[in-house]
Amino acid sequence: MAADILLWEALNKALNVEMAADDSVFILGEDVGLYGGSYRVTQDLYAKYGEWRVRDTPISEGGFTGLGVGAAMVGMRPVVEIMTINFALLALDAIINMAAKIPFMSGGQFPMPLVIRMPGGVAKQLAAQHSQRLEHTLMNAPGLRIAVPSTPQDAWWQLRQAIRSNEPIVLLEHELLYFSKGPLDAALEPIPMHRAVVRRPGRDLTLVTYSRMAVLVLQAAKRLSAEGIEVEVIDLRSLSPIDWDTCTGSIQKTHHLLVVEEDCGFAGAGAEIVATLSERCFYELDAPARRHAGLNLPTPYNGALESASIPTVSTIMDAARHTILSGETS
Amino acid sequence: MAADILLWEALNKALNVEMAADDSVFILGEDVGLYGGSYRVTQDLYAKYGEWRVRDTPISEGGFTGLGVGAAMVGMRPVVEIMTINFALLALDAIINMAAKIPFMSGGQFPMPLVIRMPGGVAKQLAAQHSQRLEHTLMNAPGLRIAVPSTPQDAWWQLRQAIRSNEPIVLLEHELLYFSKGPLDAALEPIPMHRAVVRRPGRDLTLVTYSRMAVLVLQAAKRLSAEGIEVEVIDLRSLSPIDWDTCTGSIQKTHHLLVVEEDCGFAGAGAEIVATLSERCFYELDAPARRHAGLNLPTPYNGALESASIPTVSTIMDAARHTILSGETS
Amino acid sequence: MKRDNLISMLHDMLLARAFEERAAIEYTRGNIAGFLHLYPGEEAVAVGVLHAAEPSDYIVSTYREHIHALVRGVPANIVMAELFGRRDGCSKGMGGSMHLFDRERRFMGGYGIVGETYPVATGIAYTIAMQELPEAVICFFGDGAVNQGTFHESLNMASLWNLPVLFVCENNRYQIGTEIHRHSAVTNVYKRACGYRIPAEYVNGMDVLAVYQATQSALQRIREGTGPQLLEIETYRFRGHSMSDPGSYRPKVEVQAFKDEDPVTIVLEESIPNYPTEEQIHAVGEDNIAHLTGHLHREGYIQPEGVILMKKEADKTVNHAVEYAQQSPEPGMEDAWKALNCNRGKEVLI
Amino acid sequence: MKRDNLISMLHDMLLARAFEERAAIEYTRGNIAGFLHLYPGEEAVAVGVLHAAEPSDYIVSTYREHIHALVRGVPANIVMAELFGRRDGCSKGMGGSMHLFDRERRFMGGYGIVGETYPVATGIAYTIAMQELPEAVICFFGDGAVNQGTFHESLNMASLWNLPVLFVCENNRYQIGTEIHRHSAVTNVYKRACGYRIPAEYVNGMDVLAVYQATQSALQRIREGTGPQLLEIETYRFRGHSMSDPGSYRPKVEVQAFKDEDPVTIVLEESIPNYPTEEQIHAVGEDNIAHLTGHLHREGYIQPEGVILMKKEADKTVNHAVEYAQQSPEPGMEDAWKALNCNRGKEVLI
Ligand SMILES: Cc1ncc(C[n+]2csc(CCOP(=O)(O)OP(=O)(O)O)c2C)c(N)n1
Ligand SMILES: Cc1ncc(C[n+]2csc(CCOP(=O)(O)OP(=O)(O)O)c2C)c(N)n1
Ligand SMILES: [Mg+2]
Ligand SMILES: [Mg+2]
Repeated sequence: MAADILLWEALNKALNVEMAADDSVFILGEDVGLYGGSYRVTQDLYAKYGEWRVRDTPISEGGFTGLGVGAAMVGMRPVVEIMTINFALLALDAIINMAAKIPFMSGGQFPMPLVIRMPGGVAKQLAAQHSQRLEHTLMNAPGLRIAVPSTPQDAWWQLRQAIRSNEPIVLLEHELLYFSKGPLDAALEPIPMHRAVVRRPGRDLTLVTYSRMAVLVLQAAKRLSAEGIEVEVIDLRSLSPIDWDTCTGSIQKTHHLLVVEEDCGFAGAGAEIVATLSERCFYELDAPARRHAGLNLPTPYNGALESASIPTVSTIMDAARHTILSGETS
Repeated sequence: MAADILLWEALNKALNVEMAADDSVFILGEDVGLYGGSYRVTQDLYAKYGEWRVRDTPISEGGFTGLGVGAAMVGMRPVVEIMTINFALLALDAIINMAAKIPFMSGGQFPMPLVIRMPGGVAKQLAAQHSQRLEHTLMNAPGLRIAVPSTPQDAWWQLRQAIRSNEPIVLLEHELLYFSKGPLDAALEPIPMHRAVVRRPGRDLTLVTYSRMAVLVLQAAKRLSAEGIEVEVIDLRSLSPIDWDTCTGSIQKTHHLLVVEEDCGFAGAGAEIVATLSERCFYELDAPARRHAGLNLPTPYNGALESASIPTVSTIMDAARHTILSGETS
Repeated sequence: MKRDNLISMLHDMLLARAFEERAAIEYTRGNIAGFLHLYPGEEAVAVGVLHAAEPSDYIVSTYREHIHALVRGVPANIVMAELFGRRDGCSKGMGGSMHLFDRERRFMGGYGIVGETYPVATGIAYTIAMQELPEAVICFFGDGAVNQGTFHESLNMASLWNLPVLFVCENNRYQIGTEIHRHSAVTNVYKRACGYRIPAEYVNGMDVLAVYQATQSALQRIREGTGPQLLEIETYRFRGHSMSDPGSYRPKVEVQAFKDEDPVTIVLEESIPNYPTEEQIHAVGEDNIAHLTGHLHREGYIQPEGVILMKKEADKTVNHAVEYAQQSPEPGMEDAWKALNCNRGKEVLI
Repeated sequence: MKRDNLISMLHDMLLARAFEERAAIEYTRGNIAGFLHLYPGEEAVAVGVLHAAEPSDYIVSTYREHIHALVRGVPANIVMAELFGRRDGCSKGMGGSMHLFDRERRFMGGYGIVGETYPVATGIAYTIAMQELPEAVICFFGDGAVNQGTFHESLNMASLWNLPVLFVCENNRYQIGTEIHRHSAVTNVYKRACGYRIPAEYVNGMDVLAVYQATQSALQRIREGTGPQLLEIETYRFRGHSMSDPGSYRPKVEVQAFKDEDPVTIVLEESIPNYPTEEQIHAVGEDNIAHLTGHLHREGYIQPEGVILMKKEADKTVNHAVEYAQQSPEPGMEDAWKALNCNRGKEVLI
């Protein structure tokens, strides 16, 4: 039975359920406890589970993320909240050189049931330092998993799956999605953590995307449909691993590929998606696989410029038309 | 007049010349001074220029890289040595959130004449934590430049150009290239900092690569030539920006593209190269553009496994044959 | 201290308060967006410290830096225009509230990532030391920022190389919602300098004179070659700093902001669009402006009407600033590319 | 202290010395590669500290950790096999010299990035505290590692939450080639704990008894609930720690290694394939093994022949270890993937 719920509430619920089920789950991060969490995700958990299981930390991202690594090595299931991904640059040694590598370099002795949650993306005029996206950096770290939920249902599923998994997993949560509403059926059997989902079927163009862009892309697809262009929208849900089969299956039908991402285009997540799919679907593609991505520019504070620096519904529509046309006119 | 010289000597010479020419150039890093540098690159400079211009630092990568940023803001030209790129994960906030963004977010008031040198790559059984590659991470930071010299001549040119530039520039130096020999003509007019170079002309396959892989690729190309396969070898020399025109020009001739990189394949530098060139050369390519890259695995300590985790001359030859064949058999 | 100095400090404090009050209003009107960190209650720190500095000294600040910029001499118009994201802003609309820069006034930026000010300041100080200049760098940071690794790394280097940095902790006893005894094992910030052989002192941040004097002597020691110094200046934000139970430790305005569910305005709680009334501020504790005007009254330097007049002038200045900001053009995309490419000369890249 | 304890310590110290001597030889033979950080001269630290620990305590170590692993009880065979990169190594050949792990013995790894040991140890201690167990964590690090930001961040958290960690600084006065007064503003490492309200003590690392006793009392305080403790144990590497002029501060072997131009063997200078002779070691300063045997002789606990016998046994153990390592199979690529996928259960990923 699905009731409508905000995305942050779905995450909050997921944390609550898992903490109740397993004593080894604990949360740590800045202002996650007494204060209730910057985006409310950890609300009420401090009162319920106490300070040891919902730990407010000093501003020491490298230190407390590494603390999570140590705790995971002795069987705990820490859920580290990095207040926003912008501060994760200070914790990358703990994430990449420790969490991702210890299981391997110990010869397989130490699984790493660590979850790292990070709000991120371009929000609303937070300027260059607070609009960081690190998809590509995390993707290139073998041993790490990355989930990018775009709906409350996925947030609920994927956070719970991440907590139960023994792999180190980063949950990239988009700051502008926390207050988006969607149905949550808590009883529904989850689909596999890293499987992509076709959010809308279509025959003309495969549009691969993730996180907040999935929401915009669906709006664009609806409008394009009015023009007679039927876009198949794939929400990846995971950036490591990527569910290639769902993508190639779609391209075999549409023969056109567009990747939409908020990240800077140059060496962003879309580069990997286009590179792999161009190779795998070389003989299927009727037009160049394209990326529609954020500009290669630090994010400006000015609101109009900020909006112009990332895809919008209307630029997505343009890019979709262009992708289809560039095949026809050749 | 070109004399043969080791790559580290070329870098040492470049530092010496620039320090002599400009008082605002200074070096800082761990053991760069009294000790002479881990890879000898700063040898003799401490005695010549004194401790203020060749500064030995504590093990504080985040701190001293940020110190370089501050000094660059008041007109100095710091050359920060991060002993190896593996420790750069601790300095990424200084590099990405500060050096790359300050010029932009100050509205253009503060140029950033900062050079950051980092030895890196897979060397010889240094294991997972000391075999880090961060190409993709640095590429995705707009405002940052990346040079990847593979010859003493380029090392000499590019380090000097980097020091004279007002852009923040990372020099990725491969640990196994320091003791490779090549001609250095100190009087030769440098080519532009970020221009790619065709190291060997060929008609059958465009092979794009950089850094140490350029050396292996040239060896592979020579052997393939004996088989009648003529590979055009492009050494990118720079990863940001990338000289696309040299690449597309070559593909128009060969109609085949292979990218060889040491970095993990998934979301590595090669992803951007293949994605862009697949799009730009869609109608020129007779076969899928392919990547031959490092495995998506933390680097194993064991020597045989380590070798098996990155491209070698013989696997490069296989990949080249495969790229050409996969077009023919279709 | 001379009357003129004191009056000038009061002027800056009143302007600071008026500026921030108005910024809060403009935020609710949608003219300012993003994170907006306000300074009321802490005015004596910026004013005391910066009045003691020379124009040749450098300032490195945090995301809570409007008033540092103002007191440093960046015109209110220019600061407000930046908050509005306009082309005449001191960062041309690219930086916004958290990233004010003014090269000419040696205002070396507001930094948004906690802990970045230390290495930047240390790098500028390294340059000064190398060139043997009589200048110093003033490095601001909060009590929460003390636990960032760069604090440790930078203070060690600054001391090791005897660099001319004045580290100024604005201790308002809070790291967002976490009180100091819950984020620091040692709650006297000045004591944390002991691990680096850096002289450090506690200063009452309610008293602008104390702040001024402590800064002046610290800067003098720095210019004499004593190396880095640290001041812990205890201050407060209007939100207050006394609490015990989880329910009541947050004043009303804070709770209000927190309850707002609009995804666009809520973002991080640290943005507080609602501004407390004068009564609410008074309820929180002693006001540093009241402290200074009290002193001025007692010394007979100013009459109550004088203060009212000054307040009015401050309001006028701020009104003008808002008008200026409103009339300033929006930057275009070409301005953004120009800012990014400020590094470029005529060199050919490829 | 009981004779048996002392003899057992001597045994471990002799084994340690023999093991490292042999490792150096095997390095020159090409059986070991990568960075090899040796421990001679510092044996009293590992032996004194680890003999005072309980088997239920956890150990977190650096890249210079062979002896920590050995003394903890990881068999010499298994450690040597790891240095050889073989399947029977304690990290299955995936980790090598810098990354020894042994889950069963609570040997939580050797870490190659300076400063990583602090947060790992703090995280384990957090778990212990949460579960109210009588266990402790021993966290090793060097004098150079003290200046890494994670030191600051972790010690603050450990103290704030009263976590059971014993921070053990192996102060050999050098960070590769940089002597302590050139990397730290405060050269008494124990004093740097003052910023975190952590009790700290200086210990003479030449004297294994002193190390043992200091560790024992520190661990006792931890188990009583006093929270984290720090020991600065001054020790030396064979390379010595006295110098003044740039030319002569590096002993011969070091200079030799540095002159080697082979790109494959040179890599970072920290790999020292050449091992000093016994005379060279004696020339550098007092040897901690000599210190302990002297004590044993004076107490009449052992005769010189006894020591010779023990040395021979140590050599035999090490010989066996090398044979074992040589015969251990190389891991295959499937082993590498298995190690990477140790995290995986039966869950379907896609
Ligand atoms: C590295 C980093 N972590 C977290 C944040 C989010 N954040 C912004 S302000 C703040 C609190 C800082 O407290 P303090 O240093 O005391 O300064 P104050 O805001 O009280 O002036 C936090 C946690 C950040 N900006 N940077
Ligand atoms: C973050 C980081 N920076 C630099 C290095 C290179 N490095 C390896 S050992 C070492 C010196 C460490 O000195 P210390 O902590 O005193 O330990 P010691 O080697 O003397 O035992 C350095 C700089 C590293 N491994 N990690
Ligand atoms: Mg504060
Ligand atoms: Mg040392």
